[in-house]
Amino acid sequence: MIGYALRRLAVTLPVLVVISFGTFWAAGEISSPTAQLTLNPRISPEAKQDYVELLGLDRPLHVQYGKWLGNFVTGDFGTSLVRNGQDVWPFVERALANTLLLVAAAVSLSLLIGLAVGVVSAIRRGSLWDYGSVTVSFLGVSIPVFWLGLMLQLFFGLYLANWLGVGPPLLPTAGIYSPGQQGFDLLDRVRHLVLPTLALSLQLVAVYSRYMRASMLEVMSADYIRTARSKGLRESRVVVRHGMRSALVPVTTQVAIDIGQLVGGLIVTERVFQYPGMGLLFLDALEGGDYTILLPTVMIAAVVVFALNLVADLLYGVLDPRVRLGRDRRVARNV
Amino acid sequence: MNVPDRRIPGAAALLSVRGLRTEIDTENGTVTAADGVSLDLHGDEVLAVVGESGCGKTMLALSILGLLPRRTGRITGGQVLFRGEDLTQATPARLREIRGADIAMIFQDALTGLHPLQRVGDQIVEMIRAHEPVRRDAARRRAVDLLDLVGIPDPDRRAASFPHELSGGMRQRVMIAMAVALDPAVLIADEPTTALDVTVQAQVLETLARISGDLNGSILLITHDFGVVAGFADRVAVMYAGRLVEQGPVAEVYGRPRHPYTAGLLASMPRIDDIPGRLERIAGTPPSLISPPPGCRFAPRCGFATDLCGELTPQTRLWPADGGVTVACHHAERVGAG
Amino acid sequence: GGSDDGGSGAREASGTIPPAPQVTGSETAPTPAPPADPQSDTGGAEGAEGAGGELILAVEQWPECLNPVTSCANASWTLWSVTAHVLPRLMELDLQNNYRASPTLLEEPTTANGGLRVAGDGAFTLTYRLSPDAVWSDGTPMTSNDVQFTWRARLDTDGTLNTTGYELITGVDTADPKAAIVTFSEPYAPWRDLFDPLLPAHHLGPDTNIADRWNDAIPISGGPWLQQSWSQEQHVLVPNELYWDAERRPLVDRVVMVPREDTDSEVVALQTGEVMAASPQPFPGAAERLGGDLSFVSGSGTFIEGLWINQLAPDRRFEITRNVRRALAYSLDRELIAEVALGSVIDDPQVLQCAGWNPSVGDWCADDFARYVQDMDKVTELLAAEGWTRPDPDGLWVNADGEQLVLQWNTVAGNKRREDVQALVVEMTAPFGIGWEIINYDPGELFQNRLPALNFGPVALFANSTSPDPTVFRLYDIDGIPGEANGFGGQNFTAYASPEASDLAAAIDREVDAAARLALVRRLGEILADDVPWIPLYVLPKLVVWNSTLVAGAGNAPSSAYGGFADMYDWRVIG
Amino acid sequence: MAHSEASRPFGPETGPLLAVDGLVKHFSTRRATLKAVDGVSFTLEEGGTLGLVGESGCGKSTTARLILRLLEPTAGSVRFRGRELTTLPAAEVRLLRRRLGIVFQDPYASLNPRMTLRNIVGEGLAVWEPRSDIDGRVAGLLERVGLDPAFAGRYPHELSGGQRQRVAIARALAPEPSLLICDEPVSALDVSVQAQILNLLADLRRDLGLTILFISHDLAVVRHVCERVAVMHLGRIVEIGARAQVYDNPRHPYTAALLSAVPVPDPAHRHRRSRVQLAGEVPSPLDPPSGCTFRTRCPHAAERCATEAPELARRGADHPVACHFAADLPLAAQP
Amino acid sequence: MSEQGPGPGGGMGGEAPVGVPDVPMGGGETESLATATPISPWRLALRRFLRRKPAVISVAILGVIVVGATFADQIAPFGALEQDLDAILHGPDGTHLLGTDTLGRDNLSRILHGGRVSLLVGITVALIAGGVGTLIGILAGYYGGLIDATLMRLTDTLLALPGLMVVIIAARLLGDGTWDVVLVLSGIAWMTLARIVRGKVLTLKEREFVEAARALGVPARQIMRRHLLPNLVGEITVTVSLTVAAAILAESTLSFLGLGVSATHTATWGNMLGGNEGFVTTAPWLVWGPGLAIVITALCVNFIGDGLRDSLDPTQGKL
Ligand SMILES: Nc1ncnc2c1ncn2[C@@H]1O[C@H](COP(=O)(O)OP(=O)(O)OP(=O)(O)O)[C@@H](O)[C@H]1O
Ligand SMILES: Nc1ncnc2c1ncn2[C@@H]1O[C@H](COP(=O)(O)OP(=O)(O)OP(=O)(O)O)[C@@H](O)[C@H]1O
Ligand SMILES: [Mg+2]
Ligand SMILES: [Mg+2]
Repeated sequence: MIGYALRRLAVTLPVLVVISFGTFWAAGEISSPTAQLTLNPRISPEAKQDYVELLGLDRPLHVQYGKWLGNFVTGDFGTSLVRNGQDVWPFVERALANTLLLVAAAVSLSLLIGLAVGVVSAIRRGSLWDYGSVTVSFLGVSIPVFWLGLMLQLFFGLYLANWLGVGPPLLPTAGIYSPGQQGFDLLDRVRHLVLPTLALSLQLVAVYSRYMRASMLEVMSADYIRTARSKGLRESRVVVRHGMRSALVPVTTQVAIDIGQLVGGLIVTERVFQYPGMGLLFLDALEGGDYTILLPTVMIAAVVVFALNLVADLLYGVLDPRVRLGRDRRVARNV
Repeated sequence: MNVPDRRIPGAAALLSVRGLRTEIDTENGTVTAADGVSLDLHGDEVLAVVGESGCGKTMLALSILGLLPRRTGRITGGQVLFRGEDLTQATPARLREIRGADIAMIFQDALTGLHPLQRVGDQIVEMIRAHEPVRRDAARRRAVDLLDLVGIPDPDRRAASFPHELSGGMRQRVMIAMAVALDPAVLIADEPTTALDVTVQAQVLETLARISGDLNGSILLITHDFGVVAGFADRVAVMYAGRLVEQGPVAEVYGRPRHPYTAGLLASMPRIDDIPGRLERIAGTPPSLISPPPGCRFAPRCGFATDLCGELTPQTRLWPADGGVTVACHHAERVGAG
Repeated sequence: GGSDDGGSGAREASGTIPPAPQVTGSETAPTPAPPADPQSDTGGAEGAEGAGGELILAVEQWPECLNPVTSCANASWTLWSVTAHVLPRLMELDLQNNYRASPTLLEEPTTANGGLRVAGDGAFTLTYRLSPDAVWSDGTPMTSNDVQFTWRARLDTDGTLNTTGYELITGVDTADPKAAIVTFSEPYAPWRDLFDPLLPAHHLGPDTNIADRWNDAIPISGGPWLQQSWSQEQHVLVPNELYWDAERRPLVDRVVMVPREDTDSEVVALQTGEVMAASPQPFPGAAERLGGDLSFVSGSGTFIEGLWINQLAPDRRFEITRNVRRALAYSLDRELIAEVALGSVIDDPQVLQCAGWNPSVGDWCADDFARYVQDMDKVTELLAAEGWTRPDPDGLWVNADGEQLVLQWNTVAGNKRREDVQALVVEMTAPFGIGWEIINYDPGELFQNRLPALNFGPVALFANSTSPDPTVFRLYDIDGIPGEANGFGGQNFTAYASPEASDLAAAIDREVDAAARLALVRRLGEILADDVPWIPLYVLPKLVVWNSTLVAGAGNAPSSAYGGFADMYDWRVIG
Repeated sequence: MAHSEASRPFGPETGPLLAVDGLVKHFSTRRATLKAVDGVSFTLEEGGTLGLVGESGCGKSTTARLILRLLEPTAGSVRFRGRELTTLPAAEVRLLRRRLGIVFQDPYASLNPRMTLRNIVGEGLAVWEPRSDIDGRVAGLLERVGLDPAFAGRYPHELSGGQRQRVAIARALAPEPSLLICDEPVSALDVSVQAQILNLLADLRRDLGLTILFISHDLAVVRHVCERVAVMHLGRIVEIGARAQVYDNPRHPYTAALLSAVPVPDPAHRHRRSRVQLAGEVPSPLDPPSGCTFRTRCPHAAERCATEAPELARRGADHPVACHFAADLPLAAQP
Repeated sequence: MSEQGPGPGGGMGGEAPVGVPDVPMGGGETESLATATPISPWRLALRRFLRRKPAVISVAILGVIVVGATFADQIAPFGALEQDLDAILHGPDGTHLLGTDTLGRDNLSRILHGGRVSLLVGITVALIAGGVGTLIGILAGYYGGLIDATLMRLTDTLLALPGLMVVIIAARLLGDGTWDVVLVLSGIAWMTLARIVRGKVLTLKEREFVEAARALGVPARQIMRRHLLPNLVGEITVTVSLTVAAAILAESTLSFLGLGVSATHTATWGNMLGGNEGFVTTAPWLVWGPGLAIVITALCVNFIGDGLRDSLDPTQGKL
């Protein structure tokens, strides 16, 4: 298993290098830390030139990249171009922590709801509940996340408070803790997580419940379920121990694989809710032309996605003893 | 053959299916998988149900245990009497009690029939503990004993295997072990050896025969292999397109088939012990169970068919004279004479 | 998203460094509430020490870093949310953006009081007399050492952004701690912009390279507020107990600023009361969206927006002659453009009629461009004179080479206001036979790659920052036309090559006499209006929005170069 | 349906039609090498029928695929009309296939569900004779295999298993092959239909003079169809001979066991037949026993069997057996 | 075929002990066919599809939307760019059924015209992605080996990239034209299909009918075209249809981030919603109009995709 993981890693590393170079190049193409100096008539071209030299932006692309890469592989995330030479890592670290928290909250909530909804839909296939959940889940994947986010902000921030009589908004609509908050306050932090989590979750619930429903339907029509029933087992045991257990295997790995898709919703959600995570940092860095921040955000996202794909692969082998590693898991599942 | 009176239809039987009608909804319409099927399984006998693929054998077995596909399958008529109790009317809880403990089932394909993610020992343990309040380790010891009983070498270690780690024959033995774990009165074996190679099939059948002898249960053996029937069953029921066409002691039926279908089948089989020559054949293919032909369902393929066959469904009737053969054919006398 | 209005606008040309822009709000702001007088207010029973409470403000663009000398200082919001409140300056702009001495100075250096002298050899000397009360928040008095240190820090710091003016300084005499005598090698007219902010030599020194200082905290204050904490999530200011100017003693106990970099989130936060006030860039539908408890005033901002015409555009299919530029100007209804762009923010949006000066500051701006109103005859006359014809009376102009009068037009992609203006202009100029090819770029591409290489347009719509001082030299400097010669380093993005304008613009910066300077500026204005290197449209307003159930005393500084929160010390929290 | 002799590109017509010699196919997986076919040799005379019997996984289908070059052999030679096929260049492989027809086991998987019978049967014609009267010839072929030519416009899903298998046969016959390989053509069919197909094959052979390589695991069927029979076990042929020799006088213990295991549909046999009950499990092809691969289940195994793999030795004129003790074993003629 | 009369199965009358009459086989078996006319798999699929109410209703609704968008020029009361500066941000009334926007443009007309672009973007992206994905999937699956390894490595890599990040960066690199957006979105949309197709091809090529075709000497290209492709239609159609919805949503997200199609010349649902989402309280028609258009379209497409999945490929239970 470790050998397999290492092999995968060996293939992945060059890919990461390519990605990082691509991003590096793109960052330079897209915008530059000096972009905002250009239009200011008070800033002389010479000052700008000095600044460019200071940042090393005048050197050939591969030299700049080499320098960055050298630092990066030694674990040194370097210093920020735009943030006046401050260390990059603290920014990334904080954003990453925030994002992981949000993702964890959203994914676990969505799994909880999504799997339950999926199971019930599957065993009551064709019922009103099933149709309802199908419709809601399609709705979930049909609403643009940013619009949903805005609606949530207005509903929980404004309308609900208005209907319930004037008062403080029911839930904070942005940020990660209340202005002026000093130190750590769990409740406050949680309250700030609610809306972004909801915005992110609707889609995930929809997707997960569909996965689970499909997987469960497939499993529940399997012969071994009939065997379980023929053993005189209670239906709940048949559904949970025999049905869900198997149905979870492909779902689990699919969830891990899907994390890459989550990034999209994450960027938008963080933007809407001003949630200081990797998505917001990414957008900021992109606008500021700060590749020193942009690169770690993209790289970490890529690494996380790669890692989760690997985990999904390994997990599949662990969860399903039939699968031998080295065989193409996804193909196996598509069969 | 040693208890002739009990073979008479209507005599008190261990398991008695009366006029069973089973329907399954499919994409293309409703399949009547069993249409007025009646059969009796007596204590301590092996009754084989034979018939071609799709004629409704499995559905018949599932109907007995109330295991029809949940949304699409249903029993629309008839009774399933187990020790006089109508299982079609039984509560789900009662059915659960009976399943496994009184009537156990072995399925055709042991690879898909066993849970792929559960160790085989645990699957047997689960069976035991679903019906008896025994401790896990006690149940496990029994599971190992059962695996030993069905001839699995090194049962202790094998109990911890996953189904995919076992060969086809071993998997089917595990199925058997699981089915006989609680010493059921009736064992329904749905084509237990079809997926196996001949040599393995012989081994598994051997095991099944040995165990059924040990356990004093009755076996309802479902198969499409006349050879297996001949070697294993006491009585045989021949099914065609959802109906029983002929039923009786194996020797009687094989020796003098009264239904043209039975006769045709027997004649069309290449035999290992026969001189090769031209095979007899039954023309055409079995009818669709969604819209079966009126009257006798075999009529369109039948050489004896008359206009009557296409109009009137033949009643199942007791063959006069001989012991316990019933047949559903307007022209049974002609066939039987031929 | 709506935030792009704020985002890209601010990104593309953030406020000038210390001596920022200038505009007076009086023209555009709906009569501001009278300056809050703590004494006369019910909540102000305890006088200047304030009614207490906590102000929560939204900041539209969170500063990347705080260093007041390096590029960090280039971002408007660094000034508006941090440095303007915590650091002292010598000269300053009042809320209407007129220069005056700050509380740090006893008086403005003038010729009359001997503070401003031009010697016969051209040397120029300023004597700043510091207030004896002026003191840093650690108790250290402000001295001429601080002035000298600030000068050196400006020049010596790695990555220093704006050395303009400081380069001309030959020395600072610190013999008298309370009088800093600054000597320039030549007259420097925009001297009032200098020494804003003033840096604490005792705190930062002796190393005058302060590149890696104060990036994420300014632990000392010389202004009304002291920074308690600053992070990526929030910024907390508390009153500076040692601030000596009683007028500017804060009334509240604390100010918390939080980032709301998305306009929609900002508006929602205002509506829900999560933040009490904000100073957003104008956004579409602002008036409609800021109803209810939200009050707002608008004032002239520091950005002037217009159509910049690149005479050397690589994609041009014909010469962008003066006639073409004028014809274009005559085809536009700039009143309507201003109305569409800003109508939802300002009651009566004013068209900008001069090229480069903010009409609300001083007398620099004359109505030179007022002549450009929609006029079909003029368009016809100008174009016909250069051989353009209009074969189809409803169609486009065509020149002798058969080229149609279609202009490529770039602006910042995704900016709704500008895209609205484009859509409007496309319809507006159609009857005049002028067509457009619209290609929009994201800010980085447009401002970093295309503008400096003159690889845009011929027409581009964007905003340029102005300063209260009429310095426009770089925009019209002939040698500043980006090209091989200067390594594409100039800022004359319109490639406007008028020696006369170029010389005039340079002379303006050297003329310290106000009247003489005004004459030069007016002359330059006329020339620019004749040549139309760009077509000014309007001054981008700035808003101050506050929740009137939560905050009182706000809204008096919508135009301030120090941001809408400049007068925060006068704000009170209700309830 | 006369064969057009002129279009035969393959060699002189001396010797056997098909001669397979030392054919080997190894499948390499990550963990082990699977010797699917391990030295198979046999010859097939023009017009003859050879049955290849053996249990599942013993390499029957692989052998068939190797002959057709659907798989590349690891070693060995296949001669068709004296012409070596294993070294044939890729372009000529297609030409070869015209001479060899194949019918597969699963009539449900072997017909493209999206094609009409006309296209399925006509494809082989269209490839080789694009300008011929395809519709007419398809009709003829359908009739030949006992289907109403009106079926030509139909799709496979409208046919029963037996009818599909007829279509598969028609398709194989379309390019007028001289050798027809039938890979378990009736194992998926019901008894009543199976007879139809077997009779059809017999007719075709008689009428067209086809040579047939008939693969099956059903000894009864093979006995019915084939004049010569080869018994395979784990990639090797263990016994080969004329029908009567193999069935009535099996010399290999495995053949004997196979024969005795076949159930006979005659209750009278029940107590008459003596069964050679095999002990133990079928060995894994991934890890076959040393020496004689059958020894682990063989009632007659001796020490020698573990060390020495028996060669397929000629015993008598035409009945080679791969067993050390073939001459000595007291194998009862079955049944 | 020289033989006449009863088929090859004939000539056995005398041998039949049970008196099976010598029915010519073809004739005898024709009876067992349920219908007189052949039913193609497509017809079957259509029949199954028509039984799925939500999908059929969705087709009807989508049909209306597509017709509305296609004939926007004829149907819409105003042009998409036609401004009425006296009616800026007017609510719905008799002239402007769905109100007007910040330039006094008729919201309804813009929704109709915008639908054309949005649907075009959605469909084009889906088609491009479908084409590329199918091609790569088939090649990789059919040829296997090095081709497979290379193509799938590429696919995996792109699939493992954080999607929207790449889209944002790419959108920044390219312009803001409709085709730029199409290009950007197509670039990341094809991998899922490629994987699905490859997976299916791997199983298909083991299916005996493919092997049979090879055994007949059918060239590889023809095998891919005639044997593989038709059997992939189910997966392709479903995935492609879902991609339409995803692309329309992605287009709106890009607009929200200021990276979508330029709103100056071209109205799309995305830039109508993405540029106006702030008006939700003050000019709700500007938000709900395009918003609902997006949601309803995506919803319909999803339902249709679901229906297609069930009807084209009843065995494929996966999402
Ligand atoms: N789950 C199901 N849903 C719908 N129809 C079914 C289902 N299972 C079986 N059928 C149909 O019911 C009929 C009887 O099927 P059944 O499985 O009982 O046949 P069988 O005799 O057991 O055949 P086999 O020998 O192939 O196992 C067939 O026509 C079949 O098509
Ligand atoms: N493409 C392949 N890759 C790896 N192993 C294979 C491949 N094809 C066949 N095998 C293995 O080779 C062995 C022989 O397979 P083959 O299909 O020839 O057996 P068979 O005798 O035809 O069996 P059956 O009766 O089940 O059809 C089996 O163990 C099989 O798993
Ligand atoms: Mg069955
Ligand atoms: Mg095979």
